Amino acid sequence: MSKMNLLQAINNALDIAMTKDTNALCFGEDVGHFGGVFRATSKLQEKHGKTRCFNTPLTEQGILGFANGLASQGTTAIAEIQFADYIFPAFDQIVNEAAKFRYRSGNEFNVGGLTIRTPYGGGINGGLYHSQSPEAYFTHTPGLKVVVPRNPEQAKGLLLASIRDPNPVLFFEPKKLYRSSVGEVPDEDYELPLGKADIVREGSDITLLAWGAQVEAIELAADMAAKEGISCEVIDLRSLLPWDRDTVAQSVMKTGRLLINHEAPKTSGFGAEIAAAIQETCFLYLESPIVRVTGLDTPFPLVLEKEYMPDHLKTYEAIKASLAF
Amino acid sequence: MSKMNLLQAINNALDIAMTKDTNALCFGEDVGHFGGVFRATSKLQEKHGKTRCFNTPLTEQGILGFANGLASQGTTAIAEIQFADYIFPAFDQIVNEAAKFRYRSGNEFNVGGLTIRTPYGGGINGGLYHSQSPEAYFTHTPGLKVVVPRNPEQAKGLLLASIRDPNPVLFFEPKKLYRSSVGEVPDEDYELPLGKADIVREGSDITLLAWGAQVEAIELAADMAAKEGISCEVIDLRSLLPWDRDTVAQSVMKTGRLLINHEAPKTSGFGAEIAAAIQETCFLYLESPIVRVTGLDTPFPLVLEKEYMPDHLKTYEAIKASLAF
Amino acid sequence: MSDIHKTDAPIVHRPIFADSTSLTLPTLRILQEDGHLYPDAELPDIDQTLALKIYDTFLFIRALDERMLASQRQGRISFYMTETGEEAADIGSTAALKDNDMIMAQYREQGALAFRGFTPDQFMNQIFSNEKDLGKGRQMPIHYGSHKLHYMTVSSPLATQLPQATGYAYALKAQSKPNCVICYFGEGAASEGDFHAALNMAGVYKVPVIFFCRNNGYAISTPSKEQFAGDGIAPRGVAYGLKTIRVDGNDVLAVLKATQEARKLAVEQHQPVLIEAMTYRLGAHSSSDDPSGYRNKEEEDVWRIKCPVTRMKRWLILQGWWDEEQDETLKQQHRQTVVDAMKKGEKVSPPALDDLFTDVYDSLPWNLEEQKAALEEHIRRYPESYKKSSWRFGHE
Amino acid sequence: MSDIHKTDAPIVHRPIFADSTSLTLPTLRILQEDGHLYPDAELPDIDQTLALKIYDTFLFIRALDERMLASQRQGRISFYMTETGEEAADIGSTAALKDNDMIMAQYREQGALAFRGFTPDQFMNQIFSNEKDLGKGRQMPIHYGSHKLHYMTVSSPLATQLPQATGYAYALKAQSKPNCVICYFGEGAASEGDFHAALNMAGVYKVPVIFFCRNNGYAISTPSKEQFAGDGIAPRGVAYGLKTIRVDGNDVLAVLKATQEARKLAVEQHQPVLIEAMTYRLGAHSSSDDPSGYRNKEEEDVWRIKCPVTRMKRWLILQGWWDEEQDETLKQQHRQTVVDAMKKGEKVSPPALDDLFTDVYDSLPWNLEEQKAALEEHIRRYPESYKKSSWRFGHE
Ligand SMILES: Cc1ncc(C[n+]2csc(CCOP(=O)(O)OP(=O)(O)O)c2C)c(N)n1
Ligand SMILES: Cc1ncc(C[n+]2csc(CCOP(=O)(O)OP(=O)(O)O)c2C)c(N)n1
Ligand SMILES: [Mg+2]
Ligand SMILES: [Mg+2]
Repeated sequence: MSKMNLLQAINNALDIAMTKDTNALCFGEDVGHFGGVFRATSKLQEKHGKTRCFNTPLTEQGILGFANGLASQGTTAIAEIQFADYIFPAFDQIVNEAAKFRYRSGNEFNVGGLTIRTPYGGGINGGLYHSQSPEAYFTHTPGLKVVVPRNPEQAKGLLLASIRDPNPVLFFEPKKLYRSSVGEVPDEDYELPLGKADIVREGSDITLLAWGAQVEAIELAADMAAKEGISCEVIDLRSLLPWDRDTVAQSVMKTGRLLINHEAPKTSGFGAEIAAAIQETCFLYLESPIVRVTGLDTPFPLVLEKEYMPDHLKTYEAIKASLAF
Repeated sequence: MSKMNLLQAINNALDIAMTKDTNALCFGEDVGHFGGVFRATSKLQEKHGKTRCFNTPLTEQGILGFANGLASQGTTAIAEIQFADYIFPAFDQIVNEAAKFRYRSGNEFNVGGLTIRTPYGGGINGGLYHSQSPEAYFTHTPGLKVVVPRNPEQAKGLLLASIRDPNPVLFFEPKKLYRSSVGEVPDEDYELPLGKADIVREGSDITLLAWGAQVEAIELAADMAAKEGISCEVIDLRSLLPWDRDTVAQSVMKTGRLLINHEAPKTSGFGAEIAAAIQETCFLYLESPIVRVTGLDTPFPLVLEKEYMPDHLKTYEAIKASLAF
Repeated sequence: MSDIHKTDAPIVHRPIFADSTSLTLPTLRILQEDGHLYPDAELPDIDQTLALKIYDTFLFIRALDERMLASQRQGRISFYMTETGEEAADIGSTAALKDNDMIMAQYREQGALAFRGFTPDQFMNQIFSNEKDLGKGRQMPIHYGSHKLHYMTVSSPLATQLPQATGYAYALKAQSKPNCVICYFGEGAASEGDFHAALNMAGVYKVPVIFFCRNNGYAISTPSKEQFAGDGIAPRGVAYGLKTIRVDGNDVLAVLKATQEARKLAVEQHQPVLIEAMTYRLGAHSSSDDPSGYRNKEEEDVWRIKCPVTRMKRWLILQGWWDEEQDETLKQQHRQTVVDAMKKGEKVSPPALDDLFTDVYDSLPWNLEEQKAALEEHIRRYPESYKKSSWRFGHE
Repeated sequence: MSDIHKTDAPIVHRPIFADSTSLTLPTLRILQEDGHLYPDAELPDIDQTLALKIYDTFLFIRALDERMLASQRQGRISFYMTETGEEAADIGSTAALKDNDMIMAQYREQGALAFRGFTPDQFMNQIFSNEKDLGKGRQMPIHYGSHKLHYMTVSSPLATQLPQATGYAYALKAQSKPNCVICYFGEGAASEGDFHAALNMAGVYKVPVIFFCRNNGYAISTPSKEQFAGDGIAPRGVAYGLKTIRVDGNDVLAVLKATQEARKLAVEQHQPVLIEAMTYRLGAHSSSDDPSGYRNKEEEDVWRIKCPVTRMKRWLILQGWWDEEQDETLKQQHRQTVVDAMKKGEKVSPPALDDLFTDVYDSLPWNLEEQKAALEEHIRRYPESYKKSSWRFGHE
């Protein structure tokens, strides 16, 4: 066990992955010598050589096209997109190519060795283009896996599992937590399962569901609610595609209530899918409408970021409203 | 009134828009002299000149970047993407640029004059890349409007409204209906409202909701159900962003049941947003879970397209299941 | 570290604007229309066996394309694309490669695949989307692929294979494989952003890739002069720091020679190469297209007489390696092969329902398991409405 | 109709591969380091008024950049980017334009905006994201924009403004406006697919646009030799059929001259132009960056002595238009202006809550109306937690 922040845990996972799999490459804008603008790939070039950890030219569509090519050859390709806001030029290579590579070829070829890491979310005064949470776009794309860790220990285990999963995986890193989230992380190589939610706290009155940095917000809200005698079950979804409907449904059958929290805008955010699926699965168990506490249906703002965010206070109020329904 | 197919109605709308607004331009791959691979822009170059209706080089990101530039100058820009499956290279110019242009500039600049037309959906033996229905991706993007017409008369009125709406609009054309959907279309210039659903048929037992080519499927299913004495209210959503929640909610409050049908894969399709919102708005009115009859969570197939599609039979079965709940 | 020398490059004190006339890239041609070599031409490495294999592939592809286009018109298949007029480009270049060099094609390079040994049956299985199709009947006709033959499955979105080729080649170099990638694309596809990323990255990483542009004058209805303003595609290679050559795409010996040299540069020196082959799409863009809407017959006729197949045949005859009689026999033979294979392929069953769900992931997640179960149940209820899949249920 | 002549272009019979050495593009330089003109240099159109306006802008920008970087270190603003070392590039080129020519910038071209007349207060309102910011406090510092000054609001995603510039210029030409667009971008951004689309389309449509590349050696930590392999960005212009020129980006007269000529080509002949200005980013990429992690001081020093501001000052003094005393006074004056404006801007209130919701669309759809109402209610409940917006509710 070592104390690590989220960045160090990610760096450590990458280092382990590259050490054990000499076929693993790590690349993106500024990830080489410099170690990435957030330093997630710090020292990897020094340790594993310039051929295995390197800068790319400034082209996200190129990075993902290149990565697909590498992966189709059998290479373990770990691509970084500097900010999730800049993943859109690569959208075609991700949703039309990576996601459909195996299917369209009848499994003659696949890009299962591909992992895309990218920092997402608010919290750094980033405004429209350094704050977005675009995970929902990818959840509408069969063939992809989507993973979001909430802390260093989770990040290491989930990233190692993502890199080794035989399908293309998008790994969204909550950049707000890069340095602020610190915790004990096992030193050894370990994996946490993809597609499995994590029950962070058990409770009986309402289920609170989030992923990434927002797990903190629902935990805080759960604390506030506890003072009012409300018992919240807190779940970190961890994988968004495929997602762990069973765990969520079981929890909702127990509590009778569900609140989903995400940073992305409300309309067609991933909360919509969860609500749609759970109202179907748990129809007779629901005591109040499934509620979504989310970012606003606006671009991500700068000055009024606090107002935009689905914070613990908004969550707490929504919990009370749900209980009072 | 003239009898027109869907293509003719679109061509007619474009012609009227370009005639009345000499600042309107129409462009895309092969749209010039040739009139587009589906011939939607047939004769427009002849009538309005090469400067106003023209071919672009083969680059969707370029087409949309170029279109954004035109619109930011005040020009009415009508861009065609040859198939909706090929809109993804332009994703960045649409979701990061067009959608955020007005907001990020504090309304110093806007691209409200932009309309993106693109044929979508199955029905032409197109397989993975000539059949997709990517509308849901765009519904997660504040700043855009998303419109889908179901027949020639609707197409003309909605397209004219889209072109003239002071916001960027994505106009998805059900290519399966291009020639097969024929109907009486007013000859004059008229607009149908954006953001308003259309109640195609009134009923009392269940609300069926779809858009574009799938309206046909739910109508057929409603016919089948009628024979069993089930009265279906059929709604064409028409606009997906912003969508007409009130009309849908009012219908569901009346019928107590909702079925949503769309071609796109189920997970995070736009049906999810509707289900999430309606279970919240109509919680106490719902007599059975909101059900989604949709495409499968796979890429769009070729040979087994019929099996993939959310056709009238699957819809009919789902109606019966909902009533029997 | 940085490129700081640039402002110390040649200096001028008056503004001179360069333009497309500032760089002239000649076209390599070895074989004359009449089948004679240019006297001073430098020949590719070719013997009778290779020459006849290439020519055999030419004739097979002509037979295949003609027959399949006719089948499309008869409604037996939904879609087809011919490569008529461009056979020297893809077949001549693939003939310069090792069998385990990777081919990443656009869609009009069935000749390269045939050269590699894809059988007539395999072609038919794909075209008829039957259960023997390597692609499991999921993509439209002509989207071939074969792992065994190192031919990447074709993908409809244009130019996406270009940066993939750079990546694949990077992996070959990283693993010290003595191989390269050849990546085919049209002059239309070269307008996509992926083209730019691919060639630029290949230049930076110095990977063993040959970008092979078939400049056939059209992208569907769009003539190349509405596609770009410069002198074609080749000058871009110079700009990206690639080794670049332009060839007469209808001259199989020029194509072969250029690609043989390119392969050496790519594999031995890790110099990425751009080849621009000047050719012409003699047929329609696809079976859905009608070129009379955008070009005239005279133009087509100019190119029809530049037929690469005839040009090669003349050379073969002059070499004493071939005669008209053999030619007629072989053509007849290929026509028969194609018809036989077609009749066979047409009768093979469509893929099973399972194949609707497999290969989305390496295994089925819960949502696909559920959807599959529900679909099976539904089909059992309405077997008449899903005839492609329901007949199998009876036999279980 | 098609480009059928190509195979009849110069023909060779032996394979010769072209590469980046096949095209040499010299660099235009007019002013020597010591402030003297090259004897045979062709001068731009410049008089004392213009020269002093340019130089004044140089000094203003230096003062602004220095002070704002310091403010960022003091924690008064969250982010800043300087253009130190590159002033001649953007200011010199904008000086060649008409005031109503459109500027589409990347982000390191505040000089162009200052030249156009953006006031110190306007700069501060944007940097401090206050309610007087034309952008309504929505974007990070340095994302300026002004409709009145024909300066398109800066967007963070790189290179997106390039095809937009082509579109904007198309509209100018279609409407017979006697104007052009200048589009600034870095050599890093030139790797994006949008660059390719933009220049290619501009070539095809022959629109009045000047693509102005600031090749400053780095894209954050990535040196240009890891960005591209050819001879910089300029050769690409040749490939796209654009009029192309390379200039010493630290020589304001060369930049001015090249851009004046470019404007003529663009506006009078509808010839799109690419200008590559060779320069160097003397400062960090941004206030979040530390260049010591990827380059050494010696390299920076080489460029520090090539300072474009000093070079111009020497020329001005030799012209008899300027002296050191005036220089000191003006510097002092700009520093004061900046400090005053800063103190003022910093005190202006943040934008009101309404501005969180306006401008997503031309008017608020129901979902935003609902979200706004809910948010207002929530803030009233927790005024202490949303201090930037809640104070206004009390005053209603
Ligand atoms: C991204 C994308 N956009 C558009 C299309 C539709 N399309 C298919 S082929 C084609 C023309 C391609 O022309 P070119 O690259 O010159 O190849 P050629 O057909 O001449 O061999 C177009 C526009 C596509 N397949 N992919
Ligand atoms: C699409 C996109 N990808 C990545 C980034 C992050 N980013 C911001 S500036 C920059 C480097 C740009 O370098 P260059 O174009 O050379 O301009 P310079 O900073 O040197 O002026 C990067 C990678 C971005 N803003 N947009
Ligand atoms: Mg072509
Ligand atoms: Mg730079």
